[in-house]
Amino acid sequence: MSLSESIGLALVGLGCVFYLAGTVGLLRFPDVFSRLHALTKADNLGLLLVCTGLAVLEASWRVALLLASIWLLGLLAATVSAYLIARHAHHAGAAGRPAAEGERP
Amino acid sequence: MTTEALAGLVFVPLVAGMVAMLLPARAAGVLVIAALALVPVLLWPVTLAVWHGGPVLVELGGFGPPLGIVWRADPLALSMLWFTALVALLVSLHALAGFRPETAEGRRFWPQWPILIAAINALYLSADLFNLYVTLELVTLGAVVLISVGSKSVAMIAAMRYLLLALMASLFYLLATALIYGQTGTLDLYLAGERLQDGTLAAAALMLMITGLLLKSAIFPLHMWLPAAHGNAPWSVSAILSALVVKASLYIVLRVWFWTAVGIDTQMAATFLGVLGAIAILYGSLAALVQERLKMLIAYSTVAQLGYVMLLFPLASTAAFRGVTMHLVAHGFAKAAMFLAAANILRALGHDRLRRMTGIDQKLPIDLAAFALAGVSIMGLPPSGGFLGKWLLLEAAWARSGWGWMAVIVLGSLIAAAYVFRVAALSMFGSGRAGRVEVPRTLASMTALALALVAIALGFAAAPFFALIDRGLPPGMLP
Amino acid sequence: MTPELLVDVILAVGLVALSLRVVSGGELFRDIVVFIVFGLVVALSWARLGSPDLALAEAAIGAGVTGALMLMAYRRLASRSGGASGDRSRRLRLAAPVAVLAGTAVAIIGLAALGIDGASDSGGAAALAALPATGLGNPVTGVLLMFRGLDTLLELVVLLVVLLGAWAMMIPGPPPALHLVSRDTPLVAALLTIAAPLCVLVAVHLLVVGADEPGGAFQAGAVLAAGGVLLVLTGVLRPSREAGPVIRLAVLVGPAAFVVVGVSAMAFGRPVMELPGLWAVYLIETAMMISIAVTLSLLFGRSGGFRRGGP
Amino acid sequence: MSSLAVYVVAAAAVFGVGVYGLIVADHVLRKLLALNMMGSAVFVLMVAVSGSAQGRPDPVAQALVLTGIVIAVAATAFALALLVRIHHDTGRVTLSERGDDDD
Repeated sequence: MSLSESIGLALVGLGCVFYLAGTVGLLRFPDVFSRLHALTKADNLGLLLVCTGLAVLEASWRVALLLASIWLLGLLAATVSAYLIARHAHHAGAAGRPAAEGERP
Repeated sequence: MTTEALAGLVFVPLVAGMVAMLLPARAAGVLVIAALALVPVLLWPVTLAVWHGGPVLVELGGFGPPLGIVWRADPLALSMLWFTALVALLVSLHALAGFRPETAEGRRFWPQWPILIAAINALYLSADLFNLYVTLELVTLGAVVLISVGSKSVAMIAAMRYLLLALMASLFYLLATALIYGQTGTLDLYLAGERLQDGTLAAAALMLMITGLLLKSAIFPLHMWLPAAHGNAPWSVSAILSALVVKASLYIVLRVWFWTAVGIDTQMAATFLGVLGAIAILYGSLAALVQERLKMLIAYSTVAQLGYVMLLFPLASTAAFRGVTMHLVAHGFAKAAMFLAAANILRALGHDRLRRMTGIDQKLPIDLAAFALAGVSIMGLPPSGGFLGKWLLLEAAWARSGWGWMAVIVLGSLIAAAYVFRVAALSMFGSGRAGRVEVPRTLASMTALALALVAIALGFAAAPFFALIDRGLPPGMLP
Repeated sequence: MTPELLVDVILAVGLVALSLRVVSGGELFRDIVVFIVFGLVVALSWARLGSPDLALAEAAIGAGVTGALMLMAYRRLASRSGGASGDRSRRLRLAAPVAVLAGTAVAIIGLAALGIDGASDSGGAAALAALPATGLGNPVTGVLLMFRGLDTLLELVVLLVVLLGAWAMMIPGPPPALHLVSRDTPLVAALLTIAAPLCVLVAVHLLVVGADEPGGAFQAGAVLAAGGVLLVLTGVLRPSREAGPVIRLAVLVGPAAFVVVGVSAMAFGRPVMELPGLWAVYLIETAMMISIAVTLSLLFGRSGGFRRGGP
Repeated sequence: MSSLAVYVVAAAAVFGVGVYGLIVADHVLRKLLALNMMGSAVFVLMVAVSGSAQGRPDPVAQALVLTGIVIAVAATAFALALLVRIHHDTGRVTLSERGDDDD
């Protein structure tokens, strides 16, 4: 296994760890805001690491550019949807309330 | 010339429907009727070509089997096309008198209706298992849309039930198509028939396919959805459903059974299907006998009459094939006539309860006459087309010493006579008098009568009809 | 077990588990969301089965459009859950055995069919053989437009019929506004400025590469429809009751282009439905994309047409 | 066991699950979910059993499935429109047998 391959795989693995952390946060945190916090922060970083790892593995500028745009789009979608969910939750008054059983994703 | 005419059968109504979307309703109605009037004209050169040279084949896009789609106009397809063209034209005239252009129903009906005809024509022409699937979906969805056009709750719920069953039936059909394609590498009905090896897999595929198709054709015990859907559909639509739409899936069963499954041992399945048909005849006729509403009575009669088609599988002879083809066509005309007459009566009285129809023989004589004449063909009295169909089936059963089949055919006709006479008797001698009557437009009544007369006249046109059918019998049947 | 097979097994187990979750009868909203996830796993399975065309179509149309339509209908039904009817327990007792029987039968048939070597001169082989002469690189596009074009044309007509049906089923009165968030909401304007042009860009890309690589009019139309849905949800477009002439023409242009090209072939002595060249493929696919996108957006908005929304 | 066989078994299982869902569901929306899953199962089977050409699935089978997916979506869309209208007119979201034959 070459150096670039091991670096790439390590980055992808690290990204997966962040995804896992985000998911655990989503499942374990008590209310909407902290869940969103865990999900967006950890997952965006995870996506970045996975994309970087894949770019290193693929070693092509075209693929790297595509992966970069995927990450940016992911950021955009995550930002807007997290904002909208938080806004909705704030208006609905669910802000500080611990999630009821039925709301668990 | 023949190819262009064949293409016209599909594309003329299709384009008419598309253009009708852009027009106001009255202009759309006129355009649609003009387009549908062109269809019989286009059928002439095709009929002549088939009469003189046998089946006409068109490879679409220039790609033939095993890859491309083939249109195949043979006598069976032609008789269905002719019958569809004439019924469609007369039903359109009836609809013109009924679906007033200013109403929402009128606006919705005219684009939808010629597209349905285009789909039915494409279905009869197609000799490709997957293309048949697409056309059948188009026919089914078109029919469901037409049932719900009136926005009547009962009809919409019936349409939903029909749609869910039809979706499930399509999955069966698709799975079977995949199995046949996997084994033979082609979707062409005839090439697949040549390549299909007799075995468990082929049998399973055919079983799946035919189950799906019978579900769509409402063959007993898969008929539950039909009466509610056909009995509650608006105005001219019931006639379209009972005369044209249910025939489409049944036609595919005949095609697959007699042209694709040639090398497969189907003896037991044939008897089974025949028994289902026999039960359908008896059950449907008896259920029709006890109905309280005219349209429901006619709908149950459809369940029964479709059962006769199933007798072809166990009888499987030239006489039976001729009989069933004649029966399909004659039933289509007669049933369309009955539903149109019922639609006129329903509109005139505001209801179609049998017990409150007394006196309509005075006020709606043409409609009652149309119903009675169509009844002559349905119960199988000479000289009607219905008589010939049932007589040939009897002959086929006699030749096989199938006493049970003969008994069913005779019994079915007797019960049919009972329910037709019940309607006539109640409307003349019943106790509950009809209230205020709004006499329907003459055009609406005349179309019903014309359809009934065609059903009777078919008995006189039998010689050329059978001569045509004999030019394209299924493999293994001799003229 | 190779890593590839391991991925397949994980996907397969995921498919079954998600489907079980959908039918297990929890809250309807959650079941619809799980169904969408199921669709995405199906898309991954298509990619693993070597069919990126289907992966794209499943993700965009199967999971995306179906899911969006389901959620929309759910909202309209005001989350009313089905009342248990009297015969439910009897059906429940029957359901499990029937389901097991059906699944087993399909598994036996499917596995048996896997073991059979199909005919060597299959339609697929013929398609690959005929492909170079057409100038196309993607055999699926070849089958859809050139070799079996009638199927595709009739499929467009199916969409048309369904739209007519949906119009007939429109609830009387003005259609309710659909937008969930206003354009003035912070960030939403930013999303619109980036996402809406991007949808068009991606759609055109899918359309153009569809000739040689995975993609095509259906996938492109679905992506474009997603952009339309975004405009509806943010109130840029508002549903209106009547379909104007532009909407009607847009809905018709796909099947019309196909019919015109397919029929006019006969005037030049060519077989009906034959396409005269690559330009015809691009022309028809562009027209198809427009029709599909507009039809899907209208079905989503459950409306006759659209008008520009106020601020 | 090959990859194809894995997917065939999974598809068959999903088909069975769909049948179960179709039978037990009262809500029409749930029936449609079940039917759509059965559809996906059939599509996977179609591609799996149709064999391959040059290492990729048979192009004809892929085109058929693409057509099938679009038709399934179209039918679902109409069913949903019909359901919303039925619900609006009658308040019902189920198809249980109650006075369907008369009006």
